[in-house]
Amino acid sequence: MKLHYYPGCTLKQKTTALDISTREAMRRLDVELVEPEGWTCCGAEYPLTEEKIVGLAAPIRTLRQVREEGGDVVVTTCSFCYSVLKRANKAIQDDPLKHKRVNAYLRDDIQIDPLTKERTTDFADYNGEVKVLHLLEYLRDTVGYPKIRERITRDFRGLPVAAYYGCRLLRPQKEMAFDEPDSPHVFEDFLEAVGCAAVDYPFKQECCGSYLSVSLPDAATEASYRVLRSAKMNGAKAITVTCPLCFYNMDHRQEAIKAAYLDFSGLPVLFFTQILAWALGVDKELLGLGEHTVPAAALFSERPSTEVRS
Amino acid sequence: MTAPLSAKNKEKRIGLFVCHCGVNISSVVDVEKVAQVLKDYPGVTFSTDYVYMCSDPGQQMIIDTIKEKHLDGIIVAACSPTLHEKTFQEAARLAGLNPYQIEIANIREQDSWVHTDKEKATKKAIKIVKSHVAKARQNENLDPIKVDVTRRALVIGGGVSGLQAAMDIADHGYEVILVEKNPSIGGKMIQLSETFPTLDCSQCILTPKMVEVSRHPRIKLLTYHEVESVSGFVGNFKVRIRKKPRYVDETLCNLCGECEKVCPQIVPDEFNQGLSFRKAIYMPFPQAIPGTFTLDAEHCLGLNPVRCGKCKDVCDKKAIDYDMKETIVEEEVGAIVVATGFDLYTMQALGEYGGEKYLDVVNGLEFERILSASGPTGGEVRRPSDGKVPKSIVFVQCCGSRDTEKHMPYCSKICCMYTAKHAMMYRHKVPDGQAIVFYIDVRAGGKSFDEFYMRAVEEDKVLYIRGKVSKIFKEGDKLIVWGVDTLTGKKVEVEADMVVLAMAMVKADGVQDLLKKLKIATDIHGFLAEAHPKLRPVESLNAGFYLAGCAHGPKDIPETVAQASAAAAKVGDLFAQKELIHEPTVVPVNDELCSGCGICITMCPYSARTLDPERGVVVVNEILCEGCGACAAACPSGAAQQRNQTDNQIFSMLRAMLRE
Amino acid sequence: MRVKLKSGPDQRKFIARIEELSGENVFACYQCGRCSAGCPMASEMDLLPNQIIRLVQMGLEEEVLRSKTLFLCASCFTCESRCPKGIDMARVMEAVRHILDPKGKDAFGPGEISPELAKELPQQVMVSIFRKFAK
Amino acid sequence: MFEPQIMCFLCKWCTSSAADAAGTSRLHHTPNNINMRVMCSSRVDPQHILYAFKEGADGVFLGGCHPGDCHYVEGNYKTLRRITLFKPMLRDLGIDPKRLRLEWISAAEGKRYAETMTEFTEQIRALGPLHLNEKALVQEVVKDE
Repeated sequence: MKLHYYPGCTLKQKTTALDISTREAMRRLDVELVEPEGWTCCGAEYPLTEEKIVGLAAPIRTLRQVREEGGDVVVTTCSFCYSVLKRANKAIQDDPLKHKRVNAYLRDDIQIDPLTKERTTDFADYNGEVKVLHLLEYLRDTVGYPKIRERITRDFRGLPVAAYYGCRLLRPQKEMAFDEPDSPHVFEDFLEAVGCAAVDYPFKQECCGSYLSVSLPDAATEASYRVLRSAKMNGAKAITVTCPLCFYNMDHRQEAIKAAYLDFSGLPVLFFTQILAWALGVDKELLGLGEHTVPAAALFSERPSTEVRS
Repeated sequence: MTAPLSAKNKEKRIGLFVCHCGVNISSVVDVEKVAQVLKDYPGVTFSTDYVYMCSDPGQQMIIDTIKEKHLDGIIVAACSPTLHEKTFQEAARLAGLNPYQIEIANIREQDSWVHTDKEKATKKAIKIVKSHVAKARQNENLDPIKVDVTRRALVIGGGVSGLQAAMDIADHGYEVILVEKNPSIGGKMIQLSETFPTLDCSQCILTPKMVEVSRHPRIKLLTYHEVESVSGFVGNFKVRIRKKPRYVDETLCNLCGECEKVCPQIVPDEFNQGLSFRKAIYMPFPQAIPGTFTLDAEHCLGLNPVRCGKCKDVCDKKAIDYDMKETIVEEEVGAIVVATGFDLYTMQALGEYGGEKYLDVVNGLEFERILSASGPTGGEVRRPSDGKVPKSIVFVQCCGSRDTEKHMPYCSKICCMYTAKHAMMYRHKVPDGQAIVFYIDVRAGGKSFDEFYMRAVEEDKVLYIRGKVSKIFKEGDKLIVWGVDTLTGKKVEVEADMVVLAMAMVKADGVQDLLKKLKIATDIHGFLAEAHPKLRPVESLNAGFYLAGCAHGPKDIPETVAQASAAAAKVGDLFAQKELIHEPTVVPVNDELCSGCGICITMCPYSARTLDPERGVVVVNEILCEGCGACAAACPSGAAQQRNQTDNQIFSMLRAMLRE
Repeated sequence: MRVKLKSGPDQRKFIARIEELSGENVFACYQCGRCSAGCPMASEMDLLPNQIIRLVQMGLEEEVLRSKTLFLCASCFTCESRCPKGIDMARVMEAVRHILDPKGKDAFGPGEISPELAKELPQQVMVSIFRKFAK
Repeated sequence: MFEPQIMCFLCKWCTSSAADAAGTSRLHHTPNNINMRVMCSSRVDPQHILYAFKEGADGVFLGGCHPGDCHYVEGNYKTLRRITLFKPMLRDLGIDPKRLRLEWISAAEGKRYAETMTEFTEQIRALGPLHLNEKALVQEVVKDE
């Protein structure tokens, strides 16, 4: 079956590993991912003031394109994209003023016919018809973890992995939470379904430093260190993320972390889709493991170490 | 629809009195205009306005005018009828006018207080008053129906509030039936260690009361019983009470305890909040009343000698009977005191504090058990996970309270004080331990409360940090607490051995089913609603029901006891009356119009209406009729008409309100 | 230093503007401090989040606008998820930054990223920080 | 602006108490409603509602206790059944059933009462005047006035 998929800008440039592994994994689950024609960057940050309505135009334009192509669901993997798309969609549904103004901005936009590539400018108002789902949500509710368990061809043999939710996946709780907001388990359930042992640790929802990585690198280093340390202390052999920025802060920053905190000895950072893809039998070469700063390839071995599921 | 208009025969002389209520009404509603406009309205003989109608001069004016102008109906346009209807009815009675000729037009709560536009509010007031004139023109003189009172009371709940209420009512000289769902009376108070602000031992002060209640000649104690249903009305309730099988004959059990020794089933002990274990056959605590073992069928291997039967075998007294069945007890009472208590909000609701995950994060009641000499640790402060003496304890206040967003918006009132007590007790028992309290505000408004709190701070060196905790998690065998001190503006982190969460007080588990059976009103949090928040704090809106203790809202022990005594006094008031008055605004049947179709019989929830087979018409038991009017609305012929709210009166009111 | 509390139209306008932009009732805050207690960046801040909202309540515009805190907020919404009064502190922060915008230069602009670093950074981090901290 | 007339039948135990509570808390709302206190929402006969429309009401509101909370055991269920059956009849008579609204508002919900009043007024304002008193579709029911 076909499913609309919004990769977002980072996945096309710097973090292709997330994009490739997502596609490969979903193909094994009989889902063909389709990108909406002419999608653009979502803006990365949902505008938090009532007056920055123009920031909603980009995500809404993409969602409208999904609707024009007959899609009623769009999935994303990047937490930032997910947050912006879902919140913008909700704003259009709930706030008549935003609905009116964003649709007014976009009315004269250019529409591209997917078949003929013909361009038109006649648009019906977008009313929030498309449902925005995170891939984890889609795997849980639509595919179903039992089905994933059936399709698995490789066994992680209970590799202890920490699930990292970060900031945007479930917050703000009022709008975003698709799981128990203060004690979530959707990510852990996913890890268990693919044969890993989910590690419970208290920092799974703490911030990694986010965009302060650029303006205040030391603060981001410390924030990422705290998360990694907590995961490691609780026995994790790897940490999984959904977001390219979390990945950057935790993976690319590990040299800096090791330099600043001598007790820290490193922890591989994985995308959840890499784990899924490998478990479903995707070739290791297709997981984009070359993008990792902290070597992670050893975790994907046909005969994983001595870890045995208890 | 076509009921005869008895009042039509002779035009009434109606007086209108418009109240300013100081400026409460007159600042928004032009009261003079209202009185002026209504002067010429059909039926109105006299119309005036006055600054306070409810004042003595105001009432005297009404009395004098009724006499002078020979009024046979009056309208008082003032506040809600729930406040002063009785006042003005009494004034009318003094003037020789039937109290049912009084109409209250509510132009304060439902007009001047909710509107700002003077012109519109005045117009609305005029419409409201006119409708009452239209109704008053057709009001009849009515006499109250008199009913006998059953002078026995039912008290539901055997905690301190129920015990106090039962004792006081019994001491007034009336019989009391005290129903408790648990195997023993004592409630939550028996689980507490010491009580603030005096630090006297909770068990030591409660057990004498328990014994006294159990020995009182006028109190019938029904433990392990639950109220099944209540019917009837104030003064004349019929109650069905379900006796749960205890499987132990309490008159035979001599507390030898042999059964407990042989029982193979181990169950978390409710009395110790699950911090220790009991057997399936058990006595809740040593001072339990009645003093008998109880067999918990849910955890027993099967009440079957073939499967186990060990306890039965060792019982010399032959007190154990596996074939005991549920039975129903029926009682007649005149008043019901509801003292069903409270529960603590579940720690599961606050995932960020880890109460469900970490054994050493406990709630206030669990910590009471840890402090208590009769508790699982014999009164030594030891933490549940490994039995070590904690060297630092963090106390977090307002856990689930004062949170409008996800939890309870109200203040649970007692947590500030019991937290101070907890911290103080801990410092007494572990002198080298550190006690840290995170608070938002310390509310110590009771007698000697602030002194107690200051004692914790000054003498026991409890560190109070003003700020709420964001997160608690475990690292090694320490609990890391992330808080803030808003006074210095510093984010703080504490490594604690144990954390005590002052969880919000919420309605008792499962109490809503009982309250539904009683048909008594609650607030949105499930606490019992009082008849008036200031002036009738211990009565329910539903006549004959009285409230005591935390079932009504968070309270400390002295307040609970005071409220229980007040409720008992109110029951005494009721029982001191020779007879009760039943409202005469019931729905009788006009024999000439009734076809005997019986539709109204199916409508009546009180079985007040029956068909007279000989005459083929419906007859009404006016004592049973509560006057809801459902039958009147359903009657196809108009034979059922509610007294002083007939269909014609409603139509006239609608016309007066809407026509002009 | 003693702060003089004023209640003139300027103060009221500032508070009203914050409430209008953020869509939050700043007076709902009763200063429990839970936002600060959970804030991952609190240790870097000159004013804690609860102090920012307190200063807004008091109408002390200048003190709020010169705080470094505004550019330390990572919009991680931990405060939002903890606030017992349902205030989204991240929105209040953004509202203050919004007011600040026309008054000065970028708090963090594209000029501050070297070409080498730009090659390495994921796109989303640059887009998001400019959205937050640049004019 | 069109100022509709809203006729409200409020049960004494819940919604009328909520209206009093709204007053005590000074929760301002639109002044278009006029309240009649009845003992129970089940006292209201559909004929009363029709009569209200006929006499000039643009909207009719019925307020009772929440399901399970009725002071008279189950009066509100009777009301619910009646109103559900009555709405299609209203449509047949040419009255938009949206002009009749039934809500459960408990004595504790003063705020909801005030909000509901304003909301219902706006809703009726949007529907426009009914003018049934001019059209006189309903027969006179009180003959001797």
